Amino acid sequence: MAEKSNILFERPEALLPVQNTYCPGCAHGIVNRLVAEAIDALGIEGKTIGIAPVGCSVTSYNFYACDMIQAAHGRAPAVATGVKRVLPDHVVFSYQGDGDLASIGMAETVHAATRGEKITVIFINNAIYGMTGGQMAPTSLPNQTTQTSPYGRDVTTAGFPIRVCELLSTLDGVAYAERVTVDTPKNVRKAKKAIEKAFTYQIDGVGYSIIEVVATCPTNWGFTPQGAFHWMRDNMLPYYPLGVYKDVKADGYKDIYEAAAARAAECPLVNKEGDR
Amino acid sequence: MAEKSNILFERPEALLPVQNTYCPGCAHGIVNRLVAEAIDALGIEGKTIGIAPVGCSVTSYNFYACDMIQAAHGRAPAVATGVKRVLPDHVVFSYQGDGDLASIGMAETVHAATRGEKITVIFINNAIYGMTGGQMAPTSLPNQTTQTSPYGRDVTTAGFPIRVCELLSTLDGVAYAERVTVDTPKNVRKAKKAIEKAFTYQIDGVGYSIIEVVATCPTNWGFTPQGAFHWMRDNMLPYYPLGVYKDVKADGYKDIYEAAAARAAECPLVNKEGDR
Amino acid sequence: MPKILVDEFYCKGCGLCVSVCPQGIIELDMGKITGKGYHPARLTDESKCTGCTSCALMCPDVAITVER
Amino acid sequence: MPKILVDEFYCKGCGLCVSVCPQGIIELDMGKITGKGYHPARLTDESKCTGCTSCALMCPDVAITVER
Amino acid sequence: MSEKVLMKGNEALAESAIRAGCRYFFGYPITPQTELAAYMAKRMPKENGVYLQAESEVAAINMVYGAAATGARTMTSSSSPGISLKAEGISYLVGADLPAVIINVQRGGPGLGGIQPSQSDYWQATRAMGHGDSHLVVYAPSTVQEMADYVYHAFDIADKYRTPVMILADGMLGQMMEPVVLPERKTEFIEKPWAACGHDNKRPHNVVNSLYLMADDLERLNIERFERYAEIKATEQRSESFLCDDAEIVVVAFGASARIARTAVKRARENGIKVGLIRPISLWPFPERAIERTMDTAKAYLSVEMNMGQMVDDVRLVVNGRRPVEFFGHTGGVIPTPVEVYIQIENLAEKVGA
Amino acid sequence: MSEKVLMKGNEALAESAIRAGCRYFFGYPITPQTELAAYMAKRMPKENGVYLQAESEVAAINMVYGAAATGARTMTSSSSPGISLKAEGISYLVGADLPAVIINVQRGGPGLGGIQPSQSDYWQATRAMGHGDSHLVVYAPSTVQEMADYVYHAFDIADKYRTPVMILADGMLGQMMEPVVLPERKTEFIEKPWAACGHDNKRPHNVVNSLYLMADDLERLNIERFERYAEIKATEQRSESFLCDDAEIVVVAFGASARIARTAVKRARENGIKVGLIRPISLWPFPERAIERTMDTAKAYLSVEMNMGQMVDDVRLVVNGRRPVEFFGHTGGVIPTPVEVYIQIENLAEKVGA
Amino acid sequence: MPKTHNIILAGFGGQGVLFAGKLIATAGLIEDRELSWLPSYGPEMRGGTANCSVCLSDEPIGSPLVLEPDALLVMNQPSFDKFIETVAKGGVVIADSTMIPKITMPFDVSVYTIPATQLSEEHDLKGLANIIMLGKLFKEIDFCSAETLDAALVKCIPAKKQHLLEPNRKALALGMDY
Amino acid sequence: MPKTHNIILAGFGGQGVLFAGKLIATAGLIEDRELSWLPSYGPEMRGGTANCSVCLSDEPIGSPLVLEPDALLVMNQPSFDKFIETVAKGGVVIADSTMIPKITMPFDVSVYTIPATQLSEEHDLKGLANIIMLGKLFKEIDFCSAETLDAALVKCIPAKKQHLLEPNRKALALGMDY
Ligand SMILES: Cc1ncc(C[n+]2csc(CCOP(=O)(O)OP(=O)(O)O)c2C)c(N)n1
Ligand SMILES: Cc1ncc(C[n+]2csc(CCOP(=O)(O)OP(=O)(O)O)c2C)c(N)n1
Ligand code: SF4
Ligand code: SF4
Ligand code: SF4
Ligand code: SF4
Ligand code: SF4
Ligand code: SF4
Ligand SMILES: [Mg+2]
Ligand SMILES: [Mg+2]
Repeated sequence: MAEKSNILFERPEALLPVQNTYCPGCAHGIVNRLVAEAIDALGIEGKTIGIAPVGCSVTSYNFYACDMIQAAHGRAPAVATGVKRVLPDHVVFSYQGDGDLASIGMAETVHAATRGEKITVIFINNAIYGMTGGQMAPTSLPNQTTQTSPYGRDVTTAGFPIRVCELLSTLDGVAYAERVTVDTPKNVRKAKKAIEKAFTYQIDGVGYSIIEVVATCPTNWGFTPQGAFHWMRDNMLPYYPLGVYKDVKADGYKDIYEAAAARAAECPLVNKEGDR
Repeated sequence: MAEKSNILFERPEALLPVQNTYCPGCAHGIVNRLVAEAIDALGIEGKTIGIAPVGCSVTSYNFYACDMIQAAHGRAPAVATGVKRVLPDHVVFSYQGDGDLASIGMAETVHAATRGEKITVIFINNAIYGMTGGQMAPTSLPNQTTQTSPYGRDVTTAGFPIRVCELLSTLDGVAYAERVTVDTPKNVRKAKKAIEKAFTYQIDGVGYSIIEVVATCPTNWGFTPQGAFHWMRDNMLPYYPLGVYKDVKADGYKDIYEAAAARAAECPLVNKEGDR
Repeated sequence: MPKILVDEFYCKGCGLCVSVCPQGIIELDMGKITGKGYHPARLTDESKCTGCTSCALMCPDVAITVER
Repeated sequence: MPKILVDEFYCKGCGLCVSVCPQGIIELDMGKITGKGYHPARLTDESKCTGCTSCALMCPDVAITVER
Repeated sequence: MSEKVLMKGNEALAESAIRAGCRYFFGYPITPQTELAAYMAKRMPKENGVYLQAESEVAAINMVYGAAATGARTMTSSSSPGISLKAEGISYLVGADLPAVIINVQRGGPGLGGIQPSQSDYWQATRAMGHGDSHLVVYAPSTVQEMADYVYHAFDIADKYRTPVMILADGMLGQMMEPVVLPERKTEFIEKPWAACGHDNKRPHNVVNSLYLMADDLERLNIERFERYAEIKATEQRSESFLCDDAEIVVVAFGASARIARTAVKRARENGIKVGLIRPISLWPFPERAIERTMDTAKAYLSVEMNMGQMVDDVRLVVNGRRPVEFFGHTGGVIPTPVEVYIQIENLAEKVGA
Repeated sequence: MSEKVLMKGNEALAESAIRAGCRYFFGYPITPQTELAAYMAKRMPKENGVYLQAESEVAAINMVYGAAATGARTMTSSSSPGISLKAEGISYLVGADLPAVIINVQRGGPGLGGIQPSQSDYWQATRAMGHGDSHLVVYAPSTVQEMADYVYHAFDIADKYRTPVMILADGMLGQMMEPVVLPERKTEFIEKPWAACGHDNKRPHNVVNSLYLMADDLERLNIERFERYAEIKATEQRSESFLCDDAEIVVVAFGASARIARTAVKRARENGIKVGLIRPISLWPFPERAIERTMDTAKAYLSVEMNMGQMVDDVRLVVNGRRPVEFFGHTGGVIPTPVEVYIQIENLAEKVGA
Repeated sequence: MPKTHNIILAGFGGQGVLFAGKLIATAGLIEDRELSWLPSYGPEMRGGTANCSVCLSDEPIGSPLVLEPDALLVMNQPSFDKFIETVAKGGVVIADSTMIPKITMPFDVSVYTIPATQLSEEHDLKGLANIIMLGKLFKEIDFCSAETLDAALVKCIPAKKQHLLEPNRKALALGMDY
Repeated sequence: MPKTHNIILAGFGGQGVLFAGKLIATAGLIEDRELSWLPSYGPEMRGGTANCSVCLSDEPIGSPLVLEPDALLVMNQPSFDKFIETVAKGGVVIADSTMIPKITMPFDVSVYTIPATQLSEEHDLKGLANIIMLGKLFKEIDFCSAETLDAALVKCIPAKKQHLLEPNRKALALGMDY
């Protein structure tokens, strides 16, 4: 991206000049932009393929300038795997909502992670099913009122929310898992860094990377955009603490393979030389 | 169960007087018996419903004396949920292989666990797809040779095994998760205790319980029954350490609800009174 | 002099830029309705803009360009 | 006196009981073939059985009864 | 009798299911059936029933399988892509002879397709809802009143024949409001001695299962099930005939498209064309007898559908070459207009001299 | 030309797919197709290709979707219950116009059913492999040689028409060994300018998608696709006619059951009955023309299938009442015997005076 | 004498056109007529447009989808542009002139403009522009009796929002009297 | 003169009947005949029985599933009991008498017994009872030329197991000469 010296901030080139279809003030728009900025920053638009499964961001195949594939609800990690196995030198990301990633797509999520697929997952945790009009998500908070938890999420019947970063961090294939948010310019900058780092880990073959973005759905939560960020800060952040949940490089390993081997040091078969 | 004074050990009544269909020396047979013994010990045969999904133990619906439901591959936790929601005062267990529970059924597994369904899952980790003739399982070890990893499981393409107890223990719905094995009389006794405890937690409404049994498949591993236990001890136990991974009561809580509330103490919505 | 340009084609009048501008110099233009029916953001006092890009960082519709 | 009874209807001759019996008093009866084609287990020295139930605990086919 | 109320089709399905004794609903959100689940979420807790949002359609249908196996009245609901995901589970329900009710509020396909009304899952519903030799009873309501009536009836049929029953609706019927008189609460239910609900030490253990490793056993079972299917075909065909007594042109249309066809038929009658409408209500069993009865006067048939031509096969199979059978339809969520259908009728009438 | 080798049908499918240029296989174990995956697991690493055991059939078909979207030749394989799980994914392939090959080595159903050979997924394959207005090209080989030939051909057809293609085999064909001459390695492939494989800053971005929120757009696309289907129907019907020139009784059978029917037909000919066999190889498009050509001599048709009667509908739709069409079959994994089929032929001949 | 009405109500999501449509349908229910109400649905919630079709008749209703409305209640420019050409000859259009700057008047259609949104703000009836519009529509096409319309209002306002009844009545009157 | 053979080979899993069948099929391949080989499949691996059907012919083979074998090679009692009644008139049965204590002799069928398992143990050919049986079958029904049979053996024994070739030849000879 050619940077003009008098421009401090402009639309990233990896976003096409089209209006997005998100509601006013929806965090999806911010995160879409951050992904595009990362693509620009790394200069990888021509070799990036994005996967847009069903959810409010489904039409993002129209927004990104890189090649895009629309995927079935929950199956983005499988689709991304198919793509990456054909094009191991390309960059593949999926951009998934909480319903998509953590409910219907849980098996695909866990397995892409444990396989250590060299893909980057951008995970928008807005504690709701946005696109279908505000049903309970796997990440909806206890007592949260939604269309399908009209009396507040009752954990005794609807169960507990899933903390995705915590869950996936137990898997050997995960190189990098961080939870961020985008409620302030400062946090937006942090989120951007995390996304760029995730792409870099993919490019360097370190392993699977996921960035969970604690986000908002003003429309279905029934708040203004500002009010939504408020509610999110008050209620979601205590439940979904921000931070790095796994970073194999920070842990001192080259990649997931080194880290996993160290964890399984006691197993003779794992450490059998020659067969690998 | 009427115990005759001169009998030190006999077939549990919850096992019907039929031959099981397992290969000679297969650990499935031992674990089937332990489940039946637990049912006898707790006197719950009449109000127990077992779920047998696809896998070598599929025909166990013929072995158990309690009511049984055969389930689709991987879907036992969903079927168990359906049953338990209708019959909350009954005892529901599923008996699942590693392919069933941790591969195709991963979404159902994670979600039944996070919902805190009051069911007991008996999970046979034999590092292979037994019934279909020895394909790689989600728990097959790195470098393990199987029909579909003929050159040894290559973690760079087939990914890493999943440690199920570790994974599920991150979820609030899990009351009790323990990994046991059945390679020696002593371990068999421990396994039996664990299974009984899991049923008790269910009956007491503490939450979801899972007992992972590190097991063998002499036929598809290509060992004698004794040799299989050897290989298992040498290679699987270092990878899948035995022990209790979660026990909310041992952690000092009455049930999963108390434990989860404590974990989310900082979230105002969670601690909102009155709505629950 | 730094300043921002709001592209009304993109702007949905969500007001996030308004609330994060440390200078308090953005407002929604209630006198205007865009094609999609929104009141777009506008800079009220160009002279005060520091070019901090806070507004642009928060804009979900990528409607803001910040220039020096 | 403790002893075990092996029900040949169930026994598949896997030999797990043989290898765990601390008294070493179980063997597979090579002279016999069950209906399913297995050599069933049998107690070789009733007098040595301690009734420890180790064999029964390991039997996957629930073929063993231990009596006192 | 209850009073007439104004309700969305999706809500009428939900309320009527509850009145039919359904206390266990397992679903997963999808447009255009979300109101059904939302309604259940509100009402079930008040009925001491269970509304559970499953993790997926696959999980939902298997929860239904579990609940049905205990003998409870249970239901799930989805729309086209979600129904495809239930295919294996539905086949299991059939294989294990379990009663349950499945709602498909169809939308345009294939793939993610669109969310506008469609009837393009006709073949799937009537012939291949999953693998194996299997069928379900399929009802196609065409008013909100029928949404209520047939979901209610579906539970009885499911129990009686031990079969899953599908309500094949569409986005239009699901979303629209009409006045509806809701059925009375059902209080008496059939016994289910086969249910796996805990034997309480009072009977041998029950097993719910669809696995038969011996081919002969499986064949025997399938043949027995097809005997039940034969009985269903004999006794459960449902349809409405409108102006068919002297009809030379017989329009065949179901569900939403039947409403449009009806307007067109009326208009054509006003213009002197002898045209009638057969509206299949049971799509499986297909109302062969109703069509057969029109054969005396009919010179041609016209199947009107919101798809690329599916039910027309069933019409052809009944007519079996005795008369021409034509098709008119729209796909992808486009709703045919009465005028379009009228033109088709007029053209066909001209062609066959009716 | 390659030499004749002895191979299982499942292995021939695998080897021939590799020779057709397939380098991306995604599957999940299920009897009776496990040898296919095992073969791929052995061979793919040596071909620099990918064998990946997916976490489920659902994941496998979506991996295929991803690989196909990049323009690669890719395949998945399963058996009946596993195919049902792929229904949504296959509908997405259709909706996004993606070429791919899907193998169904059928077993008895419904539900878990059995593992013996069956043809009871005919309807699913030909009419409703998922929701929406959709079709796939379906081939039914009946020898191990044809397993090799048609999977090879399938990749070309898939690429040419941008459609998924299914090989509908069964446990018998998958498990049996026969001599087979394997096809040459394919070296030239069609261009795929639509593929999402990274635009390399050389073209506008490509999008692979099946979502069309505007009903008109979706309808337009479906109609375009059905125009392609019309072309496929016109040019891709495949079948084998055996002793049909003067046949008064025409047996119609595909795949494994066609082998048995052939023996019965030969025997009946020896006994002086003028009987022939039409063996549909393309099940969709159904070889209507081949059947039409027998109409001059035929007095009756007999559909022989390993199910409760499915293809017989397609025979009836072609024959359209002009001649009687009967059905004989076994289900649940039971394989009909030549003698049984012979008796059916004899009876039918007597009935219609052939 | 009751007659058939095929009405479209259209505007932005949030303007309350679906609710206004439901009031008409409820009026039909109270008068025991044949009726249908069909919303547009889909991702419209996201700031897009929303509309519904309402039919009242004395015969069973065929297609509930109104393609040639004999009445159009319209509250924004995009909807006006989309539907104005579909109005049947002799039809009636009620347009919110606050929200629709560019109003065209097709031949053979009566277009009534009313600054409903502005009126609602002026009369402290924020959010009730839809009801003002409905009042105007009622005045022009008389789709039910006045008592019925009031009864419909009572029926459609949920029990715990009964304090909104009076403002709604005021809004209705405002539209009727405009 | 070549003739048609429809053979069933049956025994316990692990006795090698599928391999013996494959040898016959390979012989057919070498002699360029029409042939098929079809195993029973399923959860038989678990200690159950295994069998396969092999057809050799000069015409395309219809059903590869042999229902009335003209030759039966059988290595355990359950399989003997299951298949003996299906053997065609004039058919040949080779039965391993070590494994099949109860042998019946139907009318019009030639039953040859051979203690193959015992022979294999006595001659240090453990695990090759199946090949001994095959030798006997070859002697009785002559399904290919002797050179072909040897060539089939060479072809079917994998490269890295060539040390097994000689023992196999010995086993074959043992059966042929019994
Ligand atoms: C198989 C299937 N089931 C359900 C749907 C309907 N559906 C579309 S998006 C969605 C969930 C959206 O929620 P989320 O993934 O959290 O994304 P968000 O809209 O909140 O960003 C659902 C259930 C579908 N398209 N396909
Ligand atoms: C949908 C579906 N896919 C695949 C299969 C085939 N299948 C049967 S059992 C099984 C796996 C068995 O492995 P596991 O769960 O580990 O149980 P084990 O036999 O090892 O005890 C598979 C893949 C099936 N029956 N259904
Ligand atoms: S519905 Fe919610 S998540 Fe979706 S675009 Fe609107 S605000 Fe964003
Ligand atoms: S195949 Fe393996 S797991 Fe299955 S019964 Fe045999 S030994 Fe046990
Ligand atoms: S943040 Fe962007 S969209 Fe929102 S008001 Fe400001 S410029 Fe407009
Ligand atoms: S750049 Fe900074 S100071 Fe300038 S308008 Fe934006 S937020 Fe305000
Ligand atoms: S452990 Fe049981 S089955 Fe095995 S040999 Fe001993 S008695 Fe027989
Ligand atoms: S009870 Fe103990 S001592 Fe007796 S046979 Fe069994 S293992 Fe041996
Ligand atoms: Mg969400
Ligand atoms: Mg296993």
